[in-house]
Amino acid sequence: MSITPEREVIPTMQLEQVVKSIKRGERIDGRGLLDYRPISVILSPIKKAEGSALVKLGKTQVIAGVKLELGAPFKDRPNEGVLQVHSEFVPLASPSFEPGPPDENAIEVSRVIDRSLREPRAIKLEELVVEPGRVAWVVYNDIYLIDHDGNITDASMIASMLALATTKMPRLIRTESGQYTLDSTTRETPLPVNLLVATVTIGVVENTLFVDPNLEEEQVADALIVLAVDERGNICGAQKKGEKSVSRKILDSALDIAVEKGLYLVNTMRSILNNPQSYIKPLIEM
Amino acid sequence: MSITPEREVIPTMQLEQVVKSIKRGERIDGRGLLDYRPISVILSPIKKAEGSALVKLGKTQVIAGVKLELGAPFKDRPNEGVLQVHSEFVPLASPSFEPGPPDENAIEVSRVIDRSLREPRAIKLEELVVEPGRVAWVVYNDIYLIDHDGNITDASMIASMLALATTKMPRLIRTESGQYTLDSTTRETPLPVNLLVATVTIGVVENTLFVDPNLEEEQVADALIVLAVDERGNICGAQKKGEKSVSRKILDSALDIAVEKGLYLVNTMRSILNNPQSYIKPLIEM
Amino acid sequence: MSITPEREVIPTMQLEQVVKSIKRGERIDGRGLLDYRPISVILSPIKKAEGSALVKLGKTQVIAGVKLELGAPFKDRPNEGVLQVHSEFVPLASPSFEPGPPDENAIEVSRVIDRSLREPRAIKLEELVVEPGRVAWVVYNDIYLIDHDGNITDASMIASMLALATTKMPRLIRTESGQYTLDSTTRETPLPVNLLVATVTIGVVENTLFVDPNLEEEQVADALIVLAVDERGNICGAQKKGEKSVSRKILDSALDIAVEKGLYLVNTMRSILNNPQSYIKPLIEM
Amino acid sequence: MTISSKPVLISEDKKRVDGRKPDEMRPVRIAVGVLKNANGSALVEYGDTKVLAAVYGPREALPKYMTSPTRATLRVRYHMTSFSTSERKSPAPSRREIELSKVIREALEAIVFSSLFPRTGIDVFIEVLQADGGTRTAGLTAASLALADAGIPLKDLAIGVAVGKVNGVLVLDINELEDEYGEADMPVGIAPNLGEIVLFQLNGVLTREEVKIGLDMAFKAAESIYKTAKEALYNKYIKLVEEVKSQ
Amino acid sequence: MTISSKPVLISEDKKRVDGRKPDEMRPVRIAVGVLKNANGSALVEYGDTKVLAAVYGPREALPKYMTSPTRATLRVRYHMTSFSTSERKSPAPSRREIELSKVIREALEAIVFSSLFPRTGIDVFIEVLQADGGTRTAGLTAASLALADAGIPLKDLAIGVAVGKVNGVLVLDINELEDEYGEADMPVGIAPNLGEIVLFQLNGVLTREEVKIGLDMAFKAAESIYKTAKEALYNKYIKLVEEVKSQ
Amino acid sequence: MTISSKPVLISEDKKRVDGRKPDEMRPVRIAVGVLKNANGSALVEYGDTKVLAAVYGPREALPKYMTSPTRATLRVRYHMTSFSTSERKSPAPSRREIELSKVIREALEAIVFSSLFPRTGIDVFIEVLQADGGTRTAGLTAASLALADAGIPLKDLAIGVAVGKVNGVLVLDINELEDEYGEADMPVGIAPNLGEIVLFQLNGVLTREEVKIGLDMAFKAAESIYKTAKEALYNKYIKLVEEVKSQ
Repeated sequence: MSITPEREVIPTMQLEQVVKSIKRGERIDGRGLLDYRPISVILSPIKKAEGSALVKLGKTQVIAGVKLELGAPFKDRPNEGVLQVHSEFVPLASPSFEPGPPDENAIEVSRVIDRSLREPRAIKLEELVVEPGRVAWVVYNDIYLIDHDGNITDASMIASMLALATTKMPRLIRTESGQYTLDSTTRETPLPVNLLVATVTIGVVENTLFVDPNLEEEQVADALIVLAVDERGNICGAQKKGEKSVSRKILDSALDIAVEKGLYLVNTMRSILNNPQSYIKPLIEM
Repeated sequence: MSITPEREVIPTMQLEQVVKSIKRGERIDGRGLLDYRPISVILSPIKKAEGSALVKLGKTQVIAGVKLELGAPFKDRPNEGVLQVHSEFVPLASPSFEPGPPDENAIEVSRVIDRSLREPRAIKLEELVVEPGRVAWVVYNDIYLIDHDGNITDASMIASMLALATTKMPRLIRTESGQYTLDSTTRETPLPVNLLVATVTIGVVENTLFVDPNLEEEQVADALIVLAVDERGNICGAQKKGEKSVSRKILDSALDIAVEKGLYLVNTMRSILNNPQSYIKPLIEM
Repeated sequence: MSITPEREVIPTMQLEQVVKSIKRGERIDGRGLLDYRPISVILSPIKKAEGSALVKLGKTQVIAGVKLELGAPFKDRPNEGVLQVHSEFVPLASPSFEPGPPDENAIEVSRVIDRSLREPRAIKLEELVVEPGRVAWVVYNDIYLIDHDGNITDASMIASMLALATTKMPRLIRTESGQYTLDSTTRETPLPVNLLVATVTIGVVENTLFVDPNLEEEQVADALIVLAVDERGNICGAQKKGEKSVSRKILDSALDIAVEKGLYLVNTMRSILNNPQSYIKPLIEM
Repeated sequence: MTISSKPVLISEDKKRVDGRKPDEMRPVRIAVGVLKNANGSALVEYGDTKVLAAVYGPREALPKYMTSPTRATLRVRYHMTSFSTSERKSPAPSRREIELSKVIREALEAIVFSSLFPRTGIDVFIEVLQADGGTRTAGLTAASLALADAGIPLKDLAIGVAVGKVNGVLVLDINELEDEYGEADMPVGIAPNLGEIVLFQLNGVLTREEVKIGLDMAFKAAESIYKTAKEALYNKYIKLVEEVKSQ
Repeated sequence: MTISSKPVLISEDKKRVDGRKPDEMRPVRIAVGVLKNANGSALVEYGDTKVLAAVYGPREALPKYMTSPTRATLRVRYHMTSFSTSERKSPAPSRREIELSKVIREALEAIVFSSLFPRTGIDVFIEVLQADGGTRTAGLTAASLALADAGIPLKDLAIGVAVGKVNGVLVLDINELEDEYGEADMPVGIAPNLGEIVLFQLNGVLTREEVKIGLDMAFKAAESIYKTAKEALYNKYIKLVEEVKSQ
Repeated sequence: MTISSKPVLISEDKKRVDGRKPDEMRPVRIAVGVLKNANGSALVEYGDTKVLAAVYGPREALPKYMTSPTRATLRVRYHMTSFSTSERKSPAPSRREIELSKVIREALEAIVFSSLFPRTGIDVFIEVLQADGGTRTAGLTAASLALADAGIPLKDLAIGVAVGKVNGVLVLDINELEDEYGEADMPVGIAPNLGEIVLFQLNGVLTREEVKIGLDMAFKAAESIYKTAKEALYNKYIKLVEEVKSQ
């Protein structure tokens, strides 16, 4: 059951300031309407995972980890590996999060990311079957939000995409009795990735559109439009969020913005992946 | 844990009226003490289910759906198919229902119906084994109450019985490797039914007995006696409900009433099943 | 999540009395600091279990039951049987217990007992594998606290140890098709036990140490130190409990006390096990 | 579990699997006041079926549930210990336990003067220590005795007893084997002084007449269990008096 | 389940698997006021997709959740009956159902004048009786009609309709087979009078232009469903008037 | 997982699997104030074990749990991320996590001046990012630093360190391999200035003397970790001062 959430109580003066800034086209943190916050990345911070990435989008921090296991393929997809996306909004990330199983917001984020990866076939799942109908690779993409300053979806998508694209698969061993196991100490071939995908979250305040809302901007937005864009510029996922409607005109503009900013994010990821060594660094700099 | 329920708050005047009516032998809706409300039926409203029935007993509405799957027989019943009865009191059926897993009332209804079907062997479970101890048909009888105006049990039992008796089994396919699957697009042989069973719910107000209580009558009843009767007139299930005791004399009378009204309900079902085409009609009449 | 528990409200006067008694070295129930309460035992009260024991430690009552099943060994222990320890604080045992799954206190007790049995290899798990990696005995040691008057851990450990040491295994049957079943009507060889283990729970009030705290003493204790001791006098488990710290000196003293009292408890158990017939008696004496 | 073929439940000389006559109870043993913490408690054995019940209250109800301004709220839990059954039972409440908790609660509602204690809660916790048929009926007996032991005013005790049908014969107080292979199990809860029925279920097929004969058997047996129950209450009372005297 | 190879979804003469043209809806049938207890209710069928919605409220909110001093709190549950799908669905809410409950709630927030009923709760319960594609869109339509039937002031109805892409062709109101084997499913919720979008999702890959064309198709279809919906409301009103007259 | 035979944990020249001497810690790295939202936070690494802790509070406690009129209520959650372990861990809390949350909470109760903040809640959330042995001890260190970072008055920091026994040798700060194949793991939580023990567990078999020697090792190591911890707190303070100056 979905219940109208209680509003965070923010002094109205401050809220008004946020709205005014957006309408003026100059946001409270100084950005233009179509500017993303700075993106900072650490690749492979979790060596126990087959792939991982820590992404800071402004002050929002997300860690994505990829674990690989062997399992059964889905019944209706006997010739494919399995992709599982989970998002956890752990209570250390925000004063408004409580311990417990994922709520509707965390489930929505993970399902939007799941679809945006699955539909454009970002991962070559067809290469991840071991024995059709019986054994396949299971790709767990687990997303932990650790600091929430708005736009969880885009940060989670970047972290997921980078973690997946840097995942190295362990060696698959076939025993004499025909069973399969993984040698989890090894990291061999890369996980087969078809293409890169980004989500672009667009806030709407009256008739003004802006990308990458921070926490305060999310709180004043009439609606958020999340659009997933693949590296070919196609729309490969969409989710309108928020309690107000949007006009047809707004949605058309959002589609145009999404393609532009989606390709910007894809390029940002591409340049990181072309030079991964620069992004492998300790979590704690002494 | 079972907790004394909070009472619905009904104006006392109205409650007294209901009690007086019963004692006078003429009920608030004009029925006699041993009259059932009108029963209206739509057979097979849910084509995706192997069997289904919508039953209106007065204003109480119940849909039962039967789904067939393959599974393992119970360990202690290696030579039988599996019958599973579930009842859901979804919140759209009553202002007093909350979303969530079935509560004690829903569980009680499904268990009473389960026993009343199982004990007289209403379904020939012994014909539903595919490979003893390994593969059997699993018969899910799922009951959704959609409008609650009293006497859920009897309405659910009629809907279940009609859904089961009109269930058509899909074709069973044995693959070369000895596995079994179902071709769910087919509907072939009828589910083997031994006999028809009805439950008769009898309300007790002081020393007056009456059948098929509506919602208000349930609220004033001292106790409810549910008796299952098979088409041979045997008692094949019983459950006393409610917070007051009943005398030996009352229970003896209830047994006599149950046999009479049980056969009435069985005959009603029989006549529907003898002429099923008249009961297959759209949910929405335009 | 662990939450600071609400304190039981006990009149302060009474609490002070308990503290004073301990400091004086003469406890409210007349015991010396290093005296256990009387231990009374009924062996095998539950014939349906392969082993069982009811233990009264003062007024604290615990029943442990041992059930044996066949199952799969743990993946990383293919050559061993499986030991499962569960502790239930059912609400009939104390006004402060609520129905529901085990809380952190019940889980802590079962995990302390589990480790204290597992680490010194009290049960010869290596003799409980049937087919390495595939089939093994599963030993369920289920502990039901039925009356709580303090020191649940030690009472539970004695009951568990006695139940395990008197467990008789049913006959294992290998069918022609290579499957295994148990003939649960039989009780044949004893469960292989290596050695006896006791836990010793030591209360700390300021600088005074005392063993076997009753309920009131637990409520005033700064900390409880639980030490498991095997029959060789080794420390095979430890758990500091409570919201205050303990000094190094206190902990050293506790270790010395634990070895002495642990061997006392082991000897008590040994003498019961040497003469089991005297402890097999009805639960209700008429 | 090995699958055995159906055993002979009634021998040629009309004896049951455990040697009893059809209308014979298993040995009934009852002890009252067996727990320190509970306000009232009872341990009831019908043969190898052993059930413990404890009562807390009337007490201030926890904020988790509502109280009524006109009566005490009963909370009843029927629960089986994991070692009570042949196959280990998961400690999580099963659908069967949820149903039986309700059925036993409603039986107890009929005997407790709950209007005497408005805004309070009375909690009844039943733990089946060993299950050999008739756990709900022994549990009901134990629960009503625990209520009596807690000093809660009752209209009557509630005595549980099951009647079964095995190999075509109506029998009293069926055990697990008779339950598993028999044709019917009819648990009845009786308030013997009031002559009223507080619990009534049927799992199986009986004719209308068999139900009535079975009820006669249950009423008769309830009288005898009631005697044992009163003795147990009396014994505890005597013990208390002696304790007071000896102080 | 037998694995079939991908079927031909668009025939050579541009017909779909069920014979429809690309921009053709399945038959839409709507009935309002079908339940006694609910304050408002509606049954909506898009072809073989059948969805029932009920509304309770504005009513005093249960203590379990917070109310707001400035508005009504909406609680929305989208739920599938266990027999609605090809493979039996577990009755426990799936992650999909949790997401769709949120998406439909947000769509309804946009049309309900919730500020008129501070401190109350408005509950919307949707049960999918049979699922053949488009359950969330039919569910949205049913929910907004149930709200209207309950007399709750609305800015507009919310009409749901899905546009899909199958064998490279954009099609209206896809059924399950088209959803399973097609390239995209784009559910849209439209407030036809306001000309606004209240629900928008995309599951699949489309070009930017295809999205825009698909939206055009959805807006056009919403107009036609809206007409059917208004007729259903009118029919119930007429019936009520007749009932009043006949009394 | 492939089953390997037990590895040699102590080489002939007394070196451990990772080259350390028996009484040598892995590299300890600590950063404080790493999160924006939390009132206090710390990231602690013992070798490849990486643990993040955040503190919220003292804050108004949620209605879900009781507060005390005399003290702050501590809520502590120790949780492992699903990718922190060799085999993926289910995100649902395990029995082990429930126990460790309690053990760490009790350790923190001993150092927090909770009576200064009656009727409030102090929440401590620990996420294990990578587990290579010693997660509860690193977690305790991180939690006490996050409390300090949140400005909550403490009697002392709580420093966690585990002593193990491998191949018969007592060793400091065991890693996962040593834990899995060693004879004992003894996690200790120490308040270095008070000289007190706030956490103490033993998983394994040791003689009474070995426990005492192990405690000596733990106390010594705690001193050294304490130094690193204080530096991390100081570094953050310096940074803050610089930030203020530069404004």
